[in-house]
Formats: sequence, C-alpha cells, structure tokens
Amino acid sequence: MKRGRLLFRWPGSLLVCAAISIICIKAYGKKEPLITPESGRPDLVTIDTLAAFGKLELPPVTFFHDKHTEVLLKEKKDCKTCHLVEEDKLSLTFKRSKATRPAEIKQIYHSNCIGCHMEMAAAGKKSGPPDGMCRSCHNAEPKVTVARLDFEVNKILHYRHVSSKNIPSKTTDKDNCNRCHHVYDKEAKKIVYVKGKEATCGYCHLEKQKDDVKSLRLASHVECVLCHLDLANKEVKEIGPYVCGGCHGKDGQALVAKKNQEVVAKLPNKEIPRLKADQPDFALITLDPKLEGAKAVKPVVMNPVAFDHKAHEKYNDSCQVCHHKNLDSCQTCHSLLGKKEGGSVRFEAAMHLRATNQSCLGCHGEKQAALSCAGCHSHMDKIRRPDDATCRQCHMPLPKTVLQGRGEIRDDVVLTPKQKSGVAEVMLKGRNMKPGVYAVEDIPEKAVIRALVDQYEPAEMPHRKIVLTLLKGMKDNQLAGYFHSEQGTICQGCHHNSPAAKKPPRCENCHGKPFDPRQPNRPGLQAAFHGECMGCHKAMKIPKPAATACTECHKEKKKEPA
Amino acid sequence: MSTEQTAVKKTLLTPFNVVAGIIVLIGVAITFLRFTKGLAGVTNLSDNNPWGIWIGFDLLCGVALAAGGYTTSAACYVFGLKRYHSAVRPAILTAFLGYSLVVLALHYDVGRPWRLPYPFFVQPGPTSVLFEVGLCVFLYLITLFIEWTPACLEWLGYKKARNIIVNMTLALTIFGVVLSTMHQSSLGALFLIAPSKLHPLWYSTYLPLFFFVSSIAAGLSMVIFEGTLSHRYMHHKMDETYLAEHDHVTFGFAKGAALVLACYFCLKVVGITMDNNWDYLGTGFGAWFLLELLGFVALPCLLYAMAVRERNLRLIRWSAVLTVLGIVLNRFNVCLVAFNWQLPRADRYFPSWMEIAISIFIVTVGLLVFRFIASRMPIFYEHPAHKEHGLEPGHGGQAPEVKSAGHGFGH
Amino acid sequence: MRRRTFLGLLGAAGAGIVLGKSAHAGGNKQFEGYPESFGVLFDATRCIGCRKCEAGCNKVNELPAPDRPFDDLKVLDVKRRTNAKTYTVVNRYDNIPGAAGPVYRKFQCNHCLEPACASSCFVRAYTKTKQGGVIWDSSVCVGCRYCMIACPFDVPTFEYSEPLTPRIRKCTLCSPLITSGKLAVPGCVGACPNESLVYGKRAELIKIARERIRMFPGRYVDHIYGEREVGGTNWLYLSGVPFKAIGMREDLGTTSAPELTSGALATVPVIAVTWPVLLTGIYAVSKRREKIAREERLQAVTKVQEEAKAKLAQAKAQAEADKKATVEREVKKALEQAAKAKTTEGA
Amino acid sequence: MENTFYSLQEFMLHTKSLVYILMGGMILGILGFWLYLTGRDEDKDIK
Repeated sequence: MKRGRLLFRWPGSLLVCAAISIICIKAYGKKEPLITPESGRPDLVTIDTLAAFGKLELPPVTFFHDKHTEVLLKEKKDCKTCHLVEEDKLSLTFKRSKATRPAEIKQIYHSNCIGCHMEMAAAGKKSGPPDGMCRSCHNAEPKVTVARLDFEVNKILHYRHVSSKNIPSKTTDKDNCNRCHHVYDKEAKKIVYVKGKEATCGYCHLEKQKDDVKSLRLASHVECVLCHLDLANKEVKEIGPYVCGGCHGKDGQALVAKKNQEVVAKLPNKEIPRLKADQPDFALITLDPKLEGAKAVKPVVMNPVAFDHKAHEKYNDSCQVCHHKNLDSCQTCHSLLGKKEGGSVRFEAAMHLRATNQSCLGCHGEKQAALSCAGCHSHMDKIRRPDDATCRQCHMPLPKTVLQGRGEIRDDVVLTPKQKSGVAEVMLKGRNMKPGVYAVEDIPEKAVIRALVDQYEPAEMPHRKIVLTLLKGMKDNQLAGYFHSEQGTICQGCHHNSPAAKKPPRCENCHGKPFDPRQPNRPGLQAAFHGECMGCHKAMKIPKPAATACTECHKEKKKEPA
Repeated sequence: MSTEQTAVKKTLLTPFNVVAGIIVLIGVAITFLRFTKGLAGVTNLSDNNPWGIWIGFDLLCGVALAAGGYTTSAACYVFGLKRYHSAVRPAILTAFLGYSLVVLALHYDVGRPWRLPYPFFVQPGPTSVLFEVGLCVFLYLITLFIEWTPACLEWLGYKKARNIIVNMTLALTIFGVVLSTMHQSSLGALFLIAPSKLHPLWYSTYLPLFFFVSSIAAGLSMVIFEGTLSHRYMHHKMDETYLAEHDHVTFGFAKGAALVLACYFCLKVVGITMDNNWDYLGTGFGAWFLLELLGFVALPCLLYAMAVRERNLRLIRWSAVLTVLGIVLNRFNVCLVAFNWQLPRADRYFPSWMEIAISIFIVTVGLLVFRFIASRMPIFYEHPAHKEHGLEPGHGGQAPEVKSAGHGFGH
Repeated sequence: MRRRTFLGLLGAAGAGIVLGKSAHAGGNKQFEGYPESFGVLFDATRCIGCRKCEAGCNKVNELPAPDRPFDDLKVLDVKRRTNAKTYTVVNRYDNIPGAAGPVYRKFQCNHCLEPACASSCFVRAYTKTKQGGVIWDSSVCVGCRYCMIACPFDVPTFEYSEPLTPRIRKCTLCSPLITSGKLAVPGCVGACPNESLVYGKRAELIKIARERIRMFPGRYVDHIYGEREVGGTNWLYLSGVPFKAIGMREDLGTTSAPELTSGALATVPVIAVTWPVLLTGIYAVSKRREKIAREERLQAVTKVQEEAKAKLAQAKAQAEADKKATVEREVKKALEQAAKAKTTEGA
Repeated sequence: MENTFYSLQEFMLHTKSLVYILMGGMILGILGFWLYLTGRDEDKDIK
C-alpha cells in the first residue's frame, strides 16, 4: 500500500502539472477579442481626466452619455445637473469650470456621480452603480466599444443652416454667417466676425488644442451642441441633434441625410445655392510672379488654364475637396518650386499628380472608375504621358484680346483676379462639351473577325452598337463630354496606340504571333481581341456573353457538305 | 518465409499457432491483392498522402525498435559491460529480423520492389536523405547477418567458420553502431525537406537528433520488453548464465533508458525554444504534443528511475512498454498525424484495414521466425561446443570475442 | 540522362577533379539557376477559367480522356488537384474580399530552380533541364514516393492503381516536346485564349511582370509569386488578390530544398569518421581498466598462497621439536629404571 | 561553362558523390591505421 503511494506520487504530480499546464496554455493561447464589433456605441465616453496628472490607480471609467441624457429628460432635469454654466455657456466638463487639483476632480466625480446614483436608488428608481462598486464604473475591459462616426458639415447641411429662420443674424447683416464663422483678432485678443473671411473651422481649430484655440472637437461641440440645446429650450420644433448618437451614430446620420434630401427636393431645379464666400465664378490658373516671393523665378511661359470654379462647386460637396488647407489660391502654398507650407509640392504636381484626388488629374482620374468609363479606361496604363492635344484641352491659348498683340502671355502681364475671371469666362464660353463622334453611317455596323475561322464561323461584332452604347454612357456628363469632344477620341478606347482616324489601322498590323521576345508586352492577335472584349465587359460588369461562352461570339462551325 | 511458417504451424496446434496461421493466410491473400490490384486496391494512400502506416509503422517504428541490436552489442563489447553478454544474441537476432521485416514491408509499399537495389547499383542519388538511409540499412542488414551467423553456425556445427566471424565481433559492432547512428538519425532527417507540411511542433532542425536519441531509448526498452516475453515463452530454452544475468541486464538497461529519456526530453524542450513554438502549445495539436512529451517521455523516464531505485522488475517492464509505445506514437505523429496537418479533414489519411492487416502479418511473420530460430539455435543459451569459452577466468562468455578481437587487430 | 553505377559515380567524381570542375565550383557558391531557362507567367487577373489549358495539356501529352469533358465548367464548382491522369487543373475561388468576381488559378508543377523532388530522389530520376523543365525518368524510379513528401506544392502524382509498373506523373513544362521540336510553347500556354499564360525566358517574364505591376498600380498585388519562393520557380504568378486567397501558400519561405537537407547530410561523414575512433577509444579504456582489475586479483591470490605455505612450514618444525623431546624423555625413564633394578639385586 | 554549377542541387550531387566514396575509404583506412598502430603491442589484450 505504502509502496503503491510512493510509486504514484511522482507520476501523479507530473500528470497534474501536465493537466494544469495544458489548460493554462490553452487559456493563454486563445486570443480572440471579448467584444463583438456590433456592440459599439457612439456615446461611450472614456473618463480618464486624472491620467493627465500621472498613472491611474484604477482603470478609466466608461461612461454612456446618451444613457444619462435620456434619464435627465425623463426626470425633467436639464444639462445643468451635470454641467456648470460659465459666462452664460455650459462648460463641457463635469460639474466644474476649470481643471483643478486631481484630488478635487476625483472628489467632484465621486460625490456627484455616486451621490446622484444613490439618490435615484433611494427614490426607488433604476440607477447606476452605488458606492463601493468601483469596478462597475472603473471597468478594465468594457464589453462595449466606441463606434463614433465622423460627422461632416456638407454643402446641403450648410445651406440648411444658412436658410434657417431659427438662426437669425446677430447683426443687421441679413446673412447669418456671423452666427458661427469668426476669426481671431490679435490686437483685440478676441474672436470677431469679419465678412468675407468665412472659412472652414478646421483651418484654425486643429486636431489638438493649440494655445487657446480650441480643438476642433471642443469647438464644434461648444458651437453646435450648445446652440442646438438653446433652440431646444426655446421649444423650436426643428432643431439639430444634441445627443452623441444624433451626429456620430449610424441612425442619427441616416436621419440627417434623409432630411437633407427632402430639402434638396424642394429647391428650384434641385440645385443647392452656392456658398457666399465671394469666390469667382471662373478662375484663370496662372503663375503670379508676386506670389513667387523673394526668389521670384521667371515663371514658365505656359498657356494658363481657364477653370470653371462655379461648375466644380456644383460637383463637389465642400471647398476642402480642392482647398485642403485654406481658401487662398493654390499658388500661395504650391509655388513653382514648392514651399514648406505646401509640403514642398510643386505647382505643377499640385495640378497633375495622379496619386492623389486633390489634384485636377487625380480627381478626374478617379471619375474614370465609373462603370460607363471603366470599359476603356481600365485598359489604359496609368503611367503614360497624355498626348499634347489632351494637354491643350486645359492649357488653352489665351484669346487675342488679352494678349494685346503679343504672341503669348508673359510674366509682366499681370491681370487682376477680376480680369482673370473675365478672361477665363471668355475662354470657357465657346467650349464644346458634347462627345464628338463620326457620322453614324461612317461607323461600321459590324466588324467581322475571321481570325479563328479554322475552328469557328467568323465572329460578328456589333461595332456600331458598341460605339453608340459608349456614347450614351457619356450623355450629360460634362467632364467626359469635353474630353471626348474630338471625333475619334472615343474610338481610341479600342483602336489604341495610333492617332485617332476615321479608318484606324487593322489590329493585325500590330498584333500577330504571341510571345515575340522583341515586344514582350504586346499580346498576340487572339489575346488582343479577347483582352479588349472580355476586359471591357468585365470592367463594365456586362454579364453576357460570359467570357467562357465561346459560341455566343463565335458561332459553331458549320459542317462542310461531304 | 511463409512456407516455413506453415511448416511450423502444421507441427503443433497451439492457439497461438492457430491465430498466427489465420493472420498469415489473410496476409498472403492481401499480398496477392497488392501485386494484382496495385496500392490503390489495398491502401488509402493518395497523391496528398503518399506515405501510410507501411512507412510510418513498418519502416520508422520497425527500425527504431530494432535499435536494441546496436545498443546492446555496443554496451557489451564497446563499453565492456560484460554482464550484458547473454542479452546480446537475442538482441542481435531481433534486430536482424526487425530489419529484414522492414525490407520485406518495403516490398509492399514501394512501387517497383525489384528496383530497391537500384540506388546502390544502378544510379545513386547522393543528395537524397533517403539514399543515405537506404545505404545504411542495406549495409547494416549485412552486418547484422554476419553478427548473427555464429549462432547459426554453432547450430550447424561449423566451428572454424564460427570462430573466424567471432574474431571480427568488435569491428562489426563498431561498424554497426556507426551505421545505426547514421540511419536512425537520417530517418528523422527525411522530414527536414518538408517544413511546410510537418506541424511546427514536430518539425525541427533537430529532428535527426531526436530520432537518434529516442531510438536508443527504444532499443533499450525493447530489449527489456523482449526479455520479458521470451522469459514467459522460451524459458525452457534458457541456460543459467542467461537467467542469472537477466535481471542485471534489466536493471542496467532500465537505468540507461531513464537517462536517455531524460536527455531526449530536454532536447525536445530545447527544440521548442529554438523555434519559439510556445504559442502552438495552446492549440489542439499542442495538447497532443504535450501528451506525447509528458505522458510518453517524461512519465516513463520517471517510472524507470523509481523502479530502478526500488528494484521493482514489474514496474520496469511496464515502463519499457510505455516507452516503446511512446516511440511508436512519436513516429506516427511525425509521419502521419502532424504531417499534412494543414490539409482539410477530408484529404487527411487514415489506414485501410488491409494496410493494418499487412502490418500485423509482417509482425507475426517476425514472431514465428524468431521462435523458429530461438527454439533451434543457441540464442538464449551458449552452445555446449563453445561452453569452455564461457568458463574462462572471471567473466561470462565474452572472453572469446575479447581474445579474438585481439587477434583481429593483432596482426 | 546518363546512368552511373556506384563505380561510375567514382569515375565521374574523379573526372570532375581532373577537369577541375570542383575548382570552378569553388569559384561559384552562389547559384542562380540556368540563365537561359524558360518559364511561364500566369496572370490571375486575365484568367477566365475556360479550362482550355487543361484540354491543351491533355492533348499534347496524350493523357487519358477526362471523366467529364473540358468544356463542362461545372467541374470548377469543387476544388481539384492534379492526379495521375491530369498534369494541370484550374480552380475557381469565389467571393474573395476586394475582388469583383471569381478569380481563377491554374495549378501544375512550378518547376523549381532547386527542385525538392530532384533533391529527394535517391535514384536521380528527376532532372532539372537547362530549358527549365523538371522531368522524370521512368527507367530508374523505384516508386518510393519520397518526392511527393518533399514537394512543397504537392505536385508529383502516382499511379496507385498500377500493380507493378506505377509511374510518377507530373507536368514537364513540355520540355521533351519542345526540345524535340514538336511544340513551340507548352500545350497549356498554346491553348490559352488570352495569354493569361506567357511563355518565355524566366528573366524576361520577371521583367514583364514588373512592368505590368508598374503600369497598372492597384490592379496587382505587388509581388511576383515564384520569383523567390522555395528558392525560385520557373513558373511565375501575378494576381490581383492575395495569393493566399487563390489557394497558394505564402508561408513556404525562400529556402530551397537542398539547403534544408544539406546540413543533415553534412554531418553524415563526420559521424562516419569520428564514431569509430571514439568508440575504439572507449573500448580501449574499458579494456585497460578491466585488465588492471584482473592483474590485481591475480596478485591477491598469490599472496594468500604464500602466507599459507609459511604457516605450514612453521607447524611442521613445531611438530618435529615435540617428537624429539618425547623420545628423549622415554630414554631417560628407561635408564633410571634400569639403575633402580641394579641396586635391589646387590643387597 | 561545362564546369560551373548553376544550381545548388547540381553542386551537391557532385560533392556528395565524392564524400560518399571518401567515407567508405576512410572507414577502411582508419581500421587499417588502427591495426598498424597497435601492431607492435606486446600485450595483445589491451587495445
């Protein structure tokens, strides 16, 4: 008996260790997160104020803001229950005006939060954790994550504010811009409204608080939420959201979007009026020697670009799409040789860089991804330099009137913005915005391809139909229309790598046997055909005929009579 | 071979023989199938799983468990542990049979068995680990055969021939050890080429070392295990030297096995550390790995140690069995379980009953031949004609080898 | 393909030395594969999954007819692999995140620059040809199937239903047909309707692939599969989706098969020459100890014997002395008695 | 050209062939050398 015990003490203990280790390692081994993404809330606020003063004794508090506002509403209480009022504005901090000593802050939180909870509980109402249950607020790994969507003020929303009767102008000025827009007056050391200087908040209010310029987050909450609250208190029936979910929640944003659409629907021919930032209708993009500053390089003499500012406003939702830093002209930051302010991106790059959507070409390039364009444009390689004709479509020669007899624009010709705008208008007026194409009867109706006659009947391609379909795709698309206005441009989608012509060269001229080591990147005839057709169908998501359905393009070969 | 079996079977009708007979018959039948219908007819092998239990068990385990041959002879002749002498012959015989059976099994598994000598005589592929394995097994089989012939010759009564061979014992033993070291380790090295297929916990650049070290443990344990069996069934065949020395052998080998297992355990842990595979231990495969490592390496190691301390023969035997199982498990894991671990379950391999039957058949053949030889030739006893060597001053029957070795090197 | 017996091996090796091959070899320890070798570039963004390549392969290699015709695309609904009857298959991969539609991928031998099959074959049945193809020789193959274990792509297949003469079956890059002039390009490449497969010099193909990636940023994953995988392969892949998503392993690493085993093989000769010395040494030591033991035993024995002898002698001497003494006493007694008797007669 | 190796495989094929042959030779060589070494020992019992 004793011996037996002796025998099995060691292996016994070994097995126990084994079991434990296996279990522990298993537990350690699994890494999948405890939180499922859908359990995210927009109103989750992580309170770690004390972190600013050093290491936290307990994990930060996860606090659900909307949950509390709901209760307040039910209880007929208002925001002042938690937020003090200072200079007739609610402070966004909890129960205090200025951040004080940590002990004090701690005390403020504990007494007020827990105090309120206790009161509620005493009143026999459902309430938050009482005293002593530290961990239920200071929760190290909360089951819920933050799901806060960014909120953007777009054109229509801006218009809704501008046009709202509930947001009257502070001054005699009939426009109510002064209600939100302001600038900082260095002399007076206060924020004032200056007409014509309205700009996007983000230009001054940055990600983080800078000196006493509020962070964008703080600023927008103070401006928007508090204003919405006032209106709410004034019993105005149509007010903006003031709960977290209203702007940052999925449902809230959906609601806003819906309302936006309703407003647009009511507008005359559904057009949102332009912003009143006295921006030009037309702009002439040239290099202004003055702006080149001290090291004023002789600007390249290049046809300027007439730019339809008004039209582009229509196509884009906010000024930031192009004016990403501020509303000045591009050249102020993107000088000819680049400046620090402009991330040393040269003027040329700022207009032509394809990798970004903030340059002209970049943005226009993105438009080519549209189904009706992708058929041809997904084929075209993205590093090729466009031909001169294409360049000239933007870099148009100046009208004689402006050149005052000289052959070209020169750096000593300095026009005022007003003049520029006028010139641009003249230049843009006569433009042909319709896609050009040869007379329908000149477009071959069918293209018969006999390349595979040994296996199939000749393939008949509905050439004209295809062209007209592509053309239809460009209907009422000004961008496409303008850049395909040349006759034959559209043809080059398939008849590529040769100058546009009514009778382009035959495919066989360039595409012959495959795998020619001298032209490694040039497909053979069959691959060229299939590549064009199938590639285009794939890009335009045209399901039929399927790429593998040979006989839908190549009819089954007829049996020769014996 | 089977003819012999049938012969044996006819003579005496014990239950063992009957069962053996049946197995042999089935085996013969499947053999026929194999060579008419092809591997597809009898195995579950596929293009994803080219190696089944005929390699995993018959080859890998067969070779590992036949390691008793070189360990024992090395212990006795090289390390001069004379008292183990009586264990040498049984060990050599089992080793010889073991390897012959491995080769026999290969005839089933390989596509064109008659070409097995090609690597040595037609077109060697020296870049292959398998070539190295093949060559060593080939040579070692011959070595074992020579080492075994004395028993046979004594039985037949060819004194001269017997002595000539006995003279070469030391040389043969050393050669044997060298070959064994090489191919035991190379069997592990076979899988070095497939890091993408073998589970990281089992794959390691140390694989050859693992296989070699574990083979020693396997060999020692196998000798103990066989000793037990033969004790039970061949007792009448044993002379007092064997019986007297048997327990010494058992204890000595148990001690050795315990040490080797400890070493093996450490090496395995080092292996994990070197490749930093700790997090894999958290997975299902990890649990399986731990089972192998703790349940079939650490545990027998400890049991051995205790059994030796308490001079407990029964426990030693059980530890031996556990160790042997452990080695088998390890070889299975490397070759079958942890191999192709990334394949979907549907594509994984599981042996067909016929594959298993053939494996059993081959083992049975082994048993029968062993019994046939052991019951006729001087394996567990020393041949009267050569007894006098055994009575030389001092120590057991190894004197002739010692002297002869002397001659062997003398001139 | 030359055969060598083991002696032939010796001859060849010897010749090597004579030719100074090894001397040259000393010069090059970096191996880039055959410079002029050919390969195929597969572009997954172009493949339409028409299975024409399968048909083409089947035709040129005169493989047995498939169970279902090649124009039956239902076959693609299940993932397939090559087997003894097919050298190549195309698989379809549906709803891959970021992909517009299904993506197709062709599977066949990748023709490694350092073939694992060749490295693992113990009869050298595999050869990496200068043209790039890895071909297999039925005249020596034993059918051990170690190549199938070794191949990281699970390429070689085996005729399991052949009882006595099973063959390894795998894509040959059509090397035999091309070298013999029967074909200009591999069967699959010739059959591909839109050059998803491009045949050419490996070096060229890499250039083409790079050019495509450069010309269409965003269309391709910026990686040429096979450029470095397992030491590089003659079959190269471009894809618009992660290669993992089209069933290609990205965890194979760049180490080639020979590198994996070279270490282990290198230790073999070491064992072969050190073990005998080591073991003989151990043997000698153990012998010596044993002999000393035996000698000591012998000495002990003789000592004991001498002591015994000495004792015996002593005892003998003692006995002698005693005897003498008694005799004298007896004589004395007798004389006294005689004298006594004399005196009594005289009175 | 003939004498350069283009693949590690080729290279190993060559070197390993040599090594295997050498190995055989060496094992025998060592045996022989041992015999030579101990040939003159008076006491044949200790090697």
